[in-house]
Amino acid sequence: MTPLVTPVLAEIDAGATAWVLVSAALVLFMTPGLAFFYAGMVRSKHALGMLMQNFFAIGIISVLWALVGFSLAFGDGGGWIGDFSMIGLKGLGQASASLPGYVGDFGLVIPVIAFAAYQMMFAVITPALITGATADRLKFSAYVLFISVWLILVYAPIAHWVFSPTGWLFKRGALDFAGGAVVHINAGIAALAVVLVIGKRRNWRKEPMPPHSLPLTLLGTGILWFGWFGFNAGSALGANGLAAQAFMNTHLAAAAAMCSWLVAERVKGGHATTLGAASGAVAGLVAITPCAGFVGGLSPLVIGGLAGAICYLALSLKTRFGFDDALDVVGVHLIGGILGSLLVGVFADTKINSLGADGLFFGGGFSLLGKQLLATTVTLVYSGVVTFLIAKSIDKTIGMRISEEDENTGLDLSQHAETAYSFGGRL
Amino acid sequence: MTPLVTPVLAEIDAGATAWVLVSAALVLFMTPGLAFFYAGMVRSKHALGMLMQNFFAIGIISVLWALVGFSLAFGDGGGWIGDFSMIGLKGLGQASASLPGYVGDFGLVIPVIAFAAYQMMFAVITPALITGATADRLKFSAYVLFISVWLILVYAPIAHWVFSPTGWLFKRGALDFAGGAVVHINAGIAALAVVLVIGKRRNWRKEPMPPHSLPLTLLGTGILWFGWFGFNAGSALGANGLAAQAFMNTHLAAAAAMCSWLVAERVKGGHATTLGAASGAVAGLVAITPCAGFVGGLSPLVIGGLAGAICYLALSLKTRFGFDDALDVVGVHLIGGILGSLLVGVFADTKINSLGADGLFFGGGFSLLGKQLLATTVTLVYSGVVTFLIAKSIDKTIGMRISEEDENTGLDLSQHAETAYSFGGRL
Amino acid sequence: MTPLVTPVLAEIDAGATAWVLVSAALVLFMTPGLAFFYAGMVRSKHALGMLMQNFFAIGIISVLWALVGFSLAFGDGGGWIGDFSMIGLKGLGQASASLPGYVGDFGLVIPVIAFAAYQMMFAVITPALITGATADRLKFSAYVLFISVWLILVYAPIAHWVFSPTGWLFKRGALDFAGGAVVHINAGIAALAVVLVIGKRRNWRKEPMPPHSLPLTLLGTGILWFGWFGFNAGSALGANGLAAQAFMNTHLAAAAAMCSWLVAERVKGGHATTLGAASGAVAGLVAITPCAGFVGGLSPLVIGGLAGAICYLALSLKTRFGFDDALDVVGVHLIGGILGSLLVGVFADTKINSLGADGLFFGGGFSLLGKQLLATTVTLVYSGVVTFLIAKSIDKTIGMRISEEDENTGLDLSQHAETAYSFGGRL
Amino acid sequence: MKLITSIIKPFKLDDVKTALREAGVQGMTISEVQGFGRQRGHTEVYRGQEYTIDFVPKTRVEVLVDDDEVDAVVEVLVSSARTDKIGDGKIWVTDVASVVRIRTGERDHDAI
Amino acid sequence: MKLITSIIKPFKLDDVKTALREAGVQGMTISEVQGFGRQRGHTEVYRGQEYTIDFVPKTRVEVLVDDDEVDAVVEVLVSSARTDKIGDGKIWVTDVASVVRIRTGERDHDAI
Amino acid sequence: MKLITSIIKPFKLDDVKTALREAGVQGMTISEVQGFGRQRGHTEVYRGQEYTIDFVPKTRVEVLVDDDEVDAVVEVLVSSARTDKIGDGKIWVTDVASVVRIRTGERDHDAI
Ligand SMILES: Nc1ncnc2c1ncn2[C@@H]1O[C@H](COP(=O)(O)OP(=O)(O)O)[C@@H](O)[C@H]1O
Ligand SMILES: Nc1ncnc2c1ncn2[C@@H]1O[C@H](COP(=O)(O)OP(=O)(O)O)[C@@H](O)[C@H]1O
Ligand SMILES: Nc1ncnc2c1ncn2[C@@H]1O[C@H](COP(=O)(O)OP(=O)(O)O)[C@@H](O)[C@H]1O
Repeated sequence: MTPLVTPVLAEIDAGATAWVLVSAALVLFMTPGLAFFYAGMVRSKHALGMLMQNFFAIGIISVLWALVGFSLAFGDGGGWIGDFSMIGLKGLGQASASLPGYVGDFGLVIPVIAFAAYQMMFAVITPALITGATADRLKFSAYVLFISVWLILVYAPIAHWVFSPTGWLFKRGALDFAGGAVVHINAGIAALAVVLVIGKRRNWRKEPMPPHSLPLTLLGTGILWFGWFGFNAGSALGANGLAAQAFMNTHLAAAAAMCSWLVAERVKGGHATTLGAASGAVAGLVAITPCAGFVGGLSPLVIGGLAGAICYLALSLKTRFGFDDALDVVGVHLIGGILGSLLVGVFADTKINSLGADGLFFGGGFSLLGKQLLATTVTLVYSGVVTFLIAKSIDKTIGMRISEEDENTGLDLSQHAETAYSFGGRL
Repeated sequence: MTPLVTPVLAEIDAGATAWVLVSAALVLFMTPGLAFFYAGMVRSKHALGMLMQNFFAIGIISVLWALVGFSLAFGDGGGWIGDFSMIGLKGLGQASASLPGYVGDFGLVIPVIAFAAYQMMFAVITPALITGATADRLKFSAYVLFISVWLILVYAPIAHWVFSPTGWLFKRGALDFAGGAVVHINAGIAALAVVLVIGKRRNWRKEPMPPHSLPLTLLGTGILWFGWFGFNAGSALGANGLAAQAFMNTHLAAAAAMCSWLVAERVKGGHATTLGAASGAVAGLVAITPCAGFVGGLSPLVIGGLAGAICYLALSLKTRFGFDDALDVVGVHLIGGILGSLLVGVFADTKINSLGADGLFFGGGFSLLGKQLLATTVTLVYSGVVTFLIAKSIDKTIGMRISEEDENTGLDLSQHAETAYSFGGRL
Repeated sequence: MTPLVTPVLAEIDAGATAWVLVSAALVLFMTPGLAFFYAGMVRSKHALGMLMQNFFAIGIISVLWALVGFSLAFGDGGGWIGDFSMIGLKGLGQASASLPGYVGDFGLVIPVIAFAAYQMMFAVITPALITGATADRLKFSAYVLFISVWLILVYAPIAHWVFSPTGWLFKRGALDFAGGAVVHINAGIAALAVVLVIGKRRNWRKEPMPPHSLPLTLLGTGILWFGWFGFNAGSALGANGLAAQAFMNTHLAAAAAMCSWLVAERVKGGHATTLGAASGAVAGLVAITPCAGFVGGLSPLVIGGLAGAICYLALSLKTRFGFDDALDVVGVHLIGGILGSLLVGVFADTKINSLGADGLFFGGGFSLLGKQLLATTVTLVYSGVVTFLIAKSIDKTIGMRISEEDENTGLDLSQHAETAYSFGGRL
Repeated sequence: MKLITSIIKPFKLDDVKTALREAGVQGMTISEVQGFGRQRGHTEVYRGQEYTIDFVPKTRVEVLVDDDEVDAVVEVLVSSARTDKIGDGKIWVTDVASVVRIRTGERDHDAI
Repeated sequence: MKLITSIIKPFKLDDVKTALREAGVQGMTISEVQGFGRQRGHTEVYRGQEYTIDFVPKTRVEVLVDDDEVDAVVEVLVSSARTDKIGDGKIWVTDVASVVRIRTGERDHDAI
Repeated sequence: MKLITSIIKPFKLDDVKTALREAGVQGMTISEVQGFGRQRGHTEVYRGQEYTIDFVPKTRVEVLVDDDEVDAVVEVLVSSARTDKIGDGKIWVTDVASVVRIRTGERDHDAI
């Protein structure tokens, strides 16, 4: 066993630290959850490929985050990008460590290293979200190269602008509690950009591509929902009333979105499906993410209710415009993220969070809505363009996509020389 | 990122808040866990139907809880039922929020909104428990209607009586630490009532109905066990010695019950089965639920040991009396819940919890046992009768049950137009 | 509901208590995680047998731990073994409870009962680790007897020596933050000893024995990673900077090991496999376990990077020396554990943990390395020899192994009269 | 000898098995197949996209019999597998040149 | 009547089904099989250990036809299942003594 | 040509495959089946309820051969699949009218 007390800054709050550490663990757990959520939806010959893309994001992104990502996102290099002052997590272990911009109202009551670990988990899951759109056709080596570059060129800057108090969008007063813009809009538009580069799956809309294991998808849903409490309520960075409010909002939005998605399905499709329940819940979780710590009362029910129905309708975009967003990252994360980011401007309430602002329905007029619109647009344009360029250049050089024969064989055998299941009574 | 401190009442304890928020997340996670625990035991053609019933309980019950359930359960409308003072969670977001009856010894050291979220998860899983008994034959629409009405007419009142300090059974001194009566006896007798209304599965006891995936059931068991720490130890509503004691009791009872169930199996059936290990653990967790914060020492081993063996023997009730309780909700939750509620009256010890009482073996005589018997009987009668009436009226109107042909096809295709698995090398 | 405050010692820290209770729950969750990790790798006819061995370890070990194990490990009977002062957890429920040796710098700020519960989870998972090596051929009854005896004769003493401040290795200054020696070296060498007793699986290296479900193995990996934060960061026994540092170290080592394992695979085998990603992560988690609270900066990346590559190379040991360590407990836990324990002597840094020591690279010279080498050797010899004797005597009496016919049939049917899956559209 | 192959509805398997047993059939081999025919398949919906599944799960039952038992066994199969709904399936009979029991090497009649 | 059995590559099933349908075939029965032949299998690697899997996933398609349709149907099968790569599979035709439709008891030609 | 169908114990598949290969057989098709016969099934217990499973997992091995090779191949099958325990399985031989190799359109002897 071990010593239990190390010199920590006086104002470190043990309860807050416990909560943020738990939250970091919960957010880490979300990436395997996402892996199962996605993998269940692909055909079994591609299941391991999907699982691997998500699991390996934990590996490579975490290493790059510690080496340089965190410093670029949360260092103070002016509003546009961080700096190299904390590369290799330099100095964060010290009890005396502090973080640029996190002073006064924003002062941290947890160890900086805990904050860095917590943020690391966000950096991991964001590129992983993209894999849903590109399912069944990415070359593994190209994927690894892509997310590595993307972390540095796309994620880190946007995280700096929006999350860091020294970032220009943060300074402008754009509100993003837990990553509506940084995580969901960002990953959603990036997914669309990559899909435009790599094109459709072989036989898309010609042959059926049913989910190979919905129980696996529901397992992912359960883990994602569970982990999302860390994602949203953990973003309060304290164990207090705000965290509790964000927790409640997160849950209610997911529940309401599940209901509205199923109603929409029932009205349009005739059946309420389990995949619909899962998708609706995730849509609600996405939409509430930017709002979680700024809204209260029944607002989460409205936000979730809108998200479920609107994201369901957004599914048809891909068929209308003919891009093969395999597992609907655009329909759920992009649309849901935009919706949530804008609704902050409508439902934000300073009675819930004095450091936030009042939205349209809470006497704040259009000012906040404008800022949200700005943050949304900036994220869409920057992430969309830069991601497209990254994907295009990788495609032109080593190629982003596997051969048609490998696509027939499946990612599992062609990329990883493995088979997901062998149930056979054979042996 | 975001502001971290909101004005909170002075006496809010960050450690307690962190623990209760984590516990709420853990209890939420139990419902997917229950879904897998049950779904693994049904045939694959019914697996999604089972998963859906459990997942959708999270959706619909959470919404209803926020709208009216919480207020009915924890408002102060006198001993019999709460009131409408907190519908739509009115005012709970305020730092100044307080809850009727939670004063003095029972004063909350966590934000009221955290308490409301925590209790919401109990309201979600309780009706979900019923789905084990009614497996493979419920019409989805009827199910949704049923649990919605049931939450209001059955769960909310009983939660008020037993959990709320203003409830009449609470005032009488009946002890239920985390829901032996409110959750397990309640759901167990309700399950029996519904089964009596809807009748047996087609070919019950004629054709074999083996579990389609025991690994899925064991996954559910693992999640349930993990989440149950939030369920029981979280009910201490603080991060203190009582929470730690409840944590230890919960684990030891589950472990002891697993052992005694397997011994009973070995003696009677010849084999110690994995499903038996899972079932025994759950039986122990059920039985310790009402006792968790009132007993200590080796009492949990005795309570768990009894629960494992007795619940195993109780399995034969359904064949003896010929009701098709498909996944043994009666044998495990009803019998286990009754056992635990009564054993509080035997093993409760004020040295463990000064606000509890002393049981038969700890110098308290029969007085507490009498109160426990009262709470048990009241719950059995009220829930049994009202649930039967609800189920009967739904059955008479829209019908609770699917057609025989749909039963042959399975819930998955007939209710949700989906198939759980498609492993085929086909594509 | 329930009283929330019980009389607790003044210095109990609610944040620390919350964190340790969560950590205990996380470590409990690791054993099901391990069950899935292993079960996915065996053929489906042996899957339940593997799951059962792991789940039942929770049952039997927890009971024995409460009855006598904890007292033997953490009582004060001199440096060699604890005593019987706390059998049946005697007196631990009292707020006044204290633990021998946990004073001054090592004073507990959490309830002793919480510490006992937390340690219980370590005692559970350690023998469970062995089941990976002995897969597909252990008789269930013999297994139960084996781990029961092993807990008392092997685990309890070693835990006392290394973890308890009154233990002789602890007093000598050997450092083991979360169980490199007590858990991983111990289980790893024990696994080898048992394998030498029971021999190879029928047709080992003659017929293919591919994993039956890698998604199940990846589920286990995700749960293990998630739970390991409780395992390592929880060992700080407080919610403070040290816990945060241990958390960060744990994650980075796992990530780095995943990367280096895959690179090694790619170089040697040509393919980066999902099983490799999972195995690499676990190897890194194993290696960082003893170091987690003593190292900082980029050390975890180096430790993890070494672990991934070295453990991958160590896989070939079993073929070289011809012992059938079915799921590579030796390659991953024994080698990874030794590596980590020795690297404490290289990377430990008193700037990270003032109560630790400085390693070779941090100005401490060879002194700490020597102590680590001692603890490693002692664990190898004691556990190896005693485990061999236990296994041998059980084998000579009731027999450790199932018949060849049962091996053909599989553990599931022969030991537990169950089948893991029945997907058939049959019914 | 003859091989009688029949394609039946999966949930009728237990009835068929029992009937064959009572009719004195000593053994049979079954396997899972999927059928396409007059009986239409079903529609599945995933995220609003409809898939028509043409193939219906069926069970194949194969029975080796002596020539003189063919008609009797076919009769049993028809009556026990019948539900009078579309998709009840087919039975076909093919000639078998020889049969061997692996365990004993017995041939033809003795091997059945 | 004849039974035409063919072993094809799984991903060609949809093409084959469509082609047979257009050729007026009313029904068929398919099942999953594994094939061994000139087309080599593949290698899988688990923890550095290589397994050579000799068997390749294939789909069996069985069609009962009247004698006069045999050549036409075989033609359709060949053209629709063909990829000109090793492993395209085999077709074999066996004689069928009689066919019965379970639902109606109809026999032979009418039963197909 | 002839089609030799055999039902064997799953764990003997590797031996059978190797033996056939050595005997010069170029290809085969296998599938999972369940058998009912003299070899009794087993009992499973779930929550104290016993289920008797009559069907035993088996593997079907199908080999197309020229007429003159039939006896040799049957011999190989018998010897390699045999364990002398009940349930070793059956082998039956049926006549094949014609065989086609999809890839080339080759027929009969050349197609095997
Ligand atoms: N021509 C055929 N060749 C092979 N199998 C057939 C053929 N026609 C039907 N079948 C099999 O018989 C099953 C039932 O046939 P179907 O036409 O659906 O109903 P019915 O048996 O009542 O005519 C099909 O699912 C298929 O498996
Ligand atoms: N002699 C045989 N008996 C039974 N099935 C065979 C035989 N030879 C080949 N097959 C089946 O045909 C499939 C394709 O044969 P293969 O030799 O691989 O390629 P091709 O069809 O191009 O000759 C095999 O996978 C196997 O299922
Ligand atoms: N009459 C039959 N028709 C079709 N398959 C049969 C028949 N009899 C046996 N079989 C198959 O052969 C397998 C072995 O037969 P069984 O009677 O159990 O042992 P043995 O082969 O030693 O006589 C059975 O599991 C079944 O698959």
